[in-house]
Amino acid sequence: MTAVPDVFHASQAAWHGGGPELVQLLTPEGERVEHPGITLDLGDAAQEAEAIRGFYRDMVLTRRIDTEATALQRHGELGIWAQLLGQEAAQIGSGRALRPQDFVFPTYREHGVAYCRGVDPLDLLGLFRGVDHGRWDPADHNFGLYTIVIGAQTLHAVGYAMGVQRDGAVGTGDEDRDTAVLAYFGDGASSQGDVNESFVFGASYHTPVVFFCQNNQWAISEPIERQSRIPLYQRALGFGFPGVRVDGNDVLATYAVTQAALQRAREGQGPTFIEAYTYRMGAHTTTDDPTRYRLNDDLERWKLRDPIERVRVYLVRNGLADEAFFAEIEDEAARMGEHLRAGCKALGDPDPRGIFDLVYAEQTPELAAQRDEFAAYLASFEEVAR
Amino acid sequence: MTAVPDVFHASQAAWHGGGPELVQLLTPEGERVEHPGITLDLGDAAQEAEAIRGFYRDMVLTRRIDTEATALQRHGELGIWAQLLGQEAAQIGSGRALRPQDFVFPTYREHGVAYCRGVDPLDLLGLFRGVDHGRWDPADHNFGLYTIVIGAQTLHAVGYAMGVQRDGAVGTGDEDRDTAVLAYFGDGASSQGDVNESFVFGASYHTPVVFFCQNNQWAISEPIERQSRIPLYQRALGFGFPGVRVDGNDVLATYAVTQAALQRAREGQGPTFIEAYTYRMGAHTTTDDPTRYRLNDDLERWKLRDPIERVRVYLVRNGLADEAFFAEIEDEAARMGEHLRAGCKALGDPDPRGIFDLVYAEQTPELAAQRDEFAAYLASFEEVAR
Amino acid sequence: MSTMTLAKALNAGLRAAMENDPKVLVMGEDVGKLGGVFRITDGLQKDFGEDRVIDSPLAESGILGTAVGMAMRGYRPVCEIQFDGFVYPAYDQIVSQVAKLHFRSQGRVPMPMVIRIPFGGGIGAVEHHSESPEAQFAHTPGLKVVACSNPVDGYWMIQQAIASPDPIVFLEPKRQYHADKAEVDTTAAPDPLFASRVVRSGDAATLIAYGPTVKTCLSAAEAAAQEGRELEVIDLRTLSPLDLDPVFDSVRRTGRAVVVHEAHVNLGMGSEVAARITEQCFYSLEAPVLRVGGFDTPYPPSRIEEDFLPDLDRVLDAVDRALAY
Amino acid sequence: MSTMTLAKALNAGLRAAMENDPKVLVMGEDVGKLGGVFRITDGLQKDFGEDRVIDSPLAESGILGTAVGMAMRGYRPVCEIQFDGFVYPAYDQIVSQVAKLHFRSQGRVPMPMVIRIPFGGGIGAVEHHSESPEAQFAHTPGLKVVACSNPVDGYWMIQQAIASPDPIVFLEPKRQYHADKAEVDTTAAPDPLFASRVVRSGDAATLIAYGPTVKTCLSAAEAAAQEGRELEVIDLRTLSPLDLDPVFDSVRRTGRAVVVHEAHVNLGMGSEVAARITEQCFYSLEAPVLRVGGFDTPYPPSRIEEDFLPDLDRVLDAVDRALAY
Ligand SMILES: Cc1ncc(C[n+]2csc(CCOP(=O)(O)OP(=O)(O)O)c2C)c(N)n1
Ligand SMILES: Cc1ncc(C[n+]2csc(CCOP(=O)(O)OP(=O)(O)O)c2C)c(N)n1
Ligand SMILES: [Mg+2]
Ligand SMILES: [Mg+2]
Repeated sequence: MTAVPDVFHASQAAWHGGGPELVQLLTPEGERVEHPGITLDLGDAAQEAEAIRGFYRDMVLTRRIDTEATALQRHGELGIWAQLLGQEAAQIGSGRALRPQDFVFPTYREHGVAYCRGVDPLDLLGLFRGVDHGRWDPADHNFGLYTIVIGAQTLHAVGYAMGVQRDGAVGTGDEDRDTAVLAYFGDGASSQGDVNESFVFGASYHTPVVFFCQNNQWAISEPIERQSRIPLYQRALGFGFPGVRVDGNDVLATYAVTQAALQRAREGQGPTFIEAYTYRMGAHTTTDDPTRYRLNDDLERWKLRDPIERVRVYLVRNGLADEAFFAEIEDEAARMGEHLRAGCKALGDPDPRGIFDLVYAEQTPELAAQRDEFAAYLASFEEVAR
Repeated sequence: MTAVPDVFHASQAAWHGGGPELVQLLTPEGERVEHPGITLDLGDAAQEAEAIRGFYRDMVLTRRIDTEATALQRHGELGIWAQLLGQEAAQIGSGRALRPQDFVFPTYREHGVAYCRGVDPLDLLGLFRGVDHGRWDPADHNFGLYTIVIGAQTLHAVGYAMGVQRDGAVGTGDEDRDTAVLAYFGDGASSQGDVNESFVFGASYHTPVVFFCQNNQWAISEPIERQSRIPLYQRALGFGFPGVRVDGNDVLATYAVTQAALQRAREGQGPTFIEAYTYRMGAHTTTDDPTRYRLNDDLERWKLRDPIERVRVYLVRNGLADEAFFAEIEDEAARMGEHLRAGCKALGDPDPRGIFDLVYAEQTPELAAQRDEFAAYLASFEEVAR
Repeated sequence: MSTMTLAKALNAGLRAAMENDPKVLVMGEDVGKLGGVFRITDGLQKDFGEDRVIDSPLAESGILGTAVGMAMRGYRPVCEIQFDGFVYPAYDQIVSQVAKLHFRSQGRVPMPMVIRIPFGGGIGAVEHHSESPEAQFAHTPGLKVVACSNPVDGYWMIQQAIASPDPIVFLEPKRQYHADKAEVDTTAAPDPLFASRVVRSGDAATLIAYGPTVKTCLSAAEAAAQEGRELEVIDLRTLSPLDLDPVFDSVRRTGRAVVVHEAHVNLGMGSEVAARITEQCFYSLEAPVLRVGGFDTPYPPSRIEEDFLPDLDRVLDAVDRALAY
Repeated sequence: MSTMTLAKALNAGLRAAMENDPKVLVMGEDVGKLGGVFRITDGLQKDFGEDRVIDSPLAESGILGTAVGMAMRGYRPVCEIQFDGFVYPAYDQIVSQVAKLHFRSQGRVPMPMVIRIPFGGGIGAVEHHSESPEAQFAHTPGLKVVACSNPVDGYWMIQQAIASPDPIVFLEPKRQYHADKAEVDTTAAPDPLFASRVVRSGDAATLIAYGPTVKTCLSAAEAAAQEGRELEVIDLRTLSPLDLDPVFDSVRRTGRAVVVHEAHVNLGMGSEVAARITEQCFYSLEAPVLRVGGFDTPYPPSRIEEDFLPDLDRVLDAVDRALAY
């Protein structure tokens, strides 16, 4: 066999093991550590403690939303639910780094981010219950509707960011004006043409967008290795913008990295790719059966890296939270559960006659006629019933 | 403004200016130079001289095919022609690195590669004349039909390479069996979802494929900067396989790099991305008017890097070719011209009745009926005419 | 002889095809260990290995595009699209490459390939999981399109489709996967693939259906029979090419026809079937061919999908309207 | 008042729309300095700048996907697809996102967007440059689809489409771009966008066309007139929604109709138009609605495209057949 010329190995060497290490600021054991080049900026010590307690609270509530919705699905109140168990830190850390004017493009699993954006978690249930395709107003929360077609939303994010540029809302130095766009997607999505095109467009126009990939190691039954043989964050380098791998189970690191990336975007420094290294502790959705394709070992290992537990340990060990604090959050979570249980059952079916009016902004005579025919058809049954 | 944490700069540094330099073995002035890690393996000195004379001849003939076809278009014999002027070295260097069993997936501009694969250049004209969509048998030449939809063929190449793997024709060490697949595409194509998906699949399955990108600096009127802000070969690094930038106007370097990449593929070492850095000296096609979007300066600069001239200078300066050699090639080129001119005019229109039989391998009753109706319809005119 | 659901029948058919021809490959998202989200490829990877049952990266264009290359290398790929609504990222490869390569190459590059798509609604799913994209493929020359409606056809048609030298979009009514069981005689000679079939005889009107609506129409015919009205029901089975001779025969006897599908009525298969019936049976028609289908709105939230989908009542309503002419 | 080709009229219409509304953006491959391969956007980048006339990377899904985001940010993107055959890589974004966002969001996310597609054949081009993809878009709820056929409509319809709050697939008959000139009165009030139009009156039969075949049908009517037969010609202009009242009126008078388009006949617009005419004018029809269109083969090599495309003779042949009933 011909010897392989070195030039290939040289370029391979550039990525093998290259690039920055996993960014971590809080270990699974709850110890604060530092990472070169990354600062956690949460104000003075008191403010920082307050913020971390806030993250803790957010994560606990997010987990409750998730377990409650899972239970509602088991009870037949939802058709399906996409669980986020294990991804609370990735979502809260990134979601809390946003400013109000920033805009978010989620997948179907960003319940924690939705919560950060002020979307009533109850409103998330409509889609999974089958009473709507998304019931919150994106403009009210700067939080787009859930996108089910894998990866499609990443292009929307870049386009939105192009609009932001045209509005002159980048790099002005005005904190309340400069706007970043945050696009969520999964490790599986990284294989889609659309996602890679979003990198091309994002880089080409130097848009204020942050690509936030929750690498939860699985795309339904397929492990990350099927999508990429190298760490995903390195994908960005080939498109000409930075990629960072952060411990997605570390809410502090995720917050710090996302905050910095969003700030780069707002300042006009272009896109950043963040790979939040995490794990999908639950099934893909409530209809999935992960025992068919993965071993329990992995799950057990990842349990030790629980995103919530490490913050609790940190707070307790450093005397930053007392029993009352935790009890209060438990109460709050219980109220959230109650809110969801009661609210979900009250989410009524839409009037089927209504669908005809939602297709276009300007109704067509054809659809209006179809609506009338259908209404008459329904009425004929009602007459019979009477 | 917040200071940008170093972690981003660190990862940016990994690609800015990084990676191997442009691989060149023959300068525009015709001087042989070396590049670390790359060996030109063309046998002993006499064999090497013979091979380089062969490359010269191939390039001259390829250019003649191109100018002749351009002229035929001007004379109305072709509807359109996609010129390769300036890209002769990229195509001959890579095309000559192939073994018979290797398979090639071209775009619409690989006339030089087609010639290397033994496709009669006349057969290339049918598509541009409008008498067929491609008239050579891919299986006869291991050279696929031209693909017009930008990027689509790169996925075909990866799939074909997956077939090669399943046939056990990779990494056996048998020279005549181990098979590589060569996928051509342009700089513009690098933005297409399909091309990036082909990188994902190619890397995921570790397929014996070489991605050969002719970066001719333009995608119709759009300069390379619109597609990528960093050198294109670096795209590969983000997908986990090596990328190399070679002087695409240097037939020796292109040959050496492609040969090595194909060998890696055959040995089972997976994909390689080659960026052949070259320039489209002509218009995009004969219907294009490049004066609308680019300056003459560039063209002038690139003229100095002509792929053919540098080989002529090298041969002459080193006494490897005499006047008779050049004269003979001129003759051969003239015969090629004659072949194309005479042959093109003889390429007759297909029988329109025939199209119905080409749609499926197994004809459908519907189409057979449509064919009969159409034939009867045509016959009715003939009757009238009689 | 064994009793199977449609899902099991398809699984058995795939298995038989893979046993008969080592060139048959199965590819798609989650088709390996998981056996597909509907378990249609259950156990195949275990028995035929990862080289023949290939979990793909998450990219539909990639699945179809690489399948083209495999077919060019002599393989017979069977691609699974996870849900109907996710076939669109692969649309370009399907309509511009898969459909055109035989024609482009003047028959030199055959494209034996099956694109399996679980289609239709009624399973309470979220958006994009209940689409009926068949008309778009049937409109594309170079593709053939078939739809199975029951376990026996599932078992045979998938094998026939795989054996076919042409690319076939193979539609599976996902709502039926685990519904009714049927006796599948795996030795009996099957009906031809590209043939429609009269599944119930009648004289009052002709119901034309395929995939999931065959069952709907059979129930409608059942109900009508109780009121003394015999409806003929035809399962089209093949959507491209269409095999309408049995339909024309029927309509010439009944004088009335109703086409029923889940796809949007506007430019759905029903429009073509109606146009052809009218061309061929003009003087036999007592009423225009009526069409019952999904409304011309996007697929609605699942809680009201049964209002959107044609059901027994809407079919009978159309029959009444046809008879009123 | 000035005399313009269709290409110039579209250019002028785009310019007017951009002048009237600063939110209007033009995006596509080569739309900037080059002015598009057909020069429809000629000079726009020079006058409106690179921020409003945007050369995109070579990726159609990227163009449409980013346009969705721009629309969400309050812009009105006008996307150019370079040739009909290259719209398919963007198909998923168009049918699953552009078409569905208004519905998905219960009207909260409007999607004002125009997707300009030069369509149809007859220009001697290579494969993929002569397609007629309209039926696929018309089958998709949430999209509106219009086709212009002459300079006056080109000038006005593009502006009306841009002003519309809904996503519109805007089809331009590329063969006509530089063909006939017409007087365009840029001050006169235009016809509504979603209205079909009788372009020639007659009583013997009704010809129904849009885009490139309007001219074909007018020539056919001209020829028929010379033989003493007056054909009514209707330019549909809007394909979704269809505006068929003028067609029904006409067919009720003529009793015969022929639909003519370049798209494949099978499941082309003609099938829907035929089905609806039959439903609405059943007792007036003296013959089935006949359809003339591209054959059900892929688009052939250009040297024989005129055999594939409907021409005057094939239209008149169909009229003869309709009259023979
Ligand atoms: C285009 C498309 N193809 C297939 C699917 C079906 N599907 C839904 S989720 C999923 C896996 C996604 O994996 P990943 O991107 O890692 O996100 P995760 O679910 O892990 O959050 C698949 C294949 C889809 N929704 N869209
Ligand atoms: C999907 C698709 N979109 C658009 C086109 C029209 N088109 C033909 S060639 C071309 C530019 C291609 O540029 P590049 O990839 O750099 O190849 P080059 O022509 O320079 O060899 C474009 C946009 C096409 N053929 N296919
Ligand atoms: Mg995942
Ligand atoms: Mg180029």
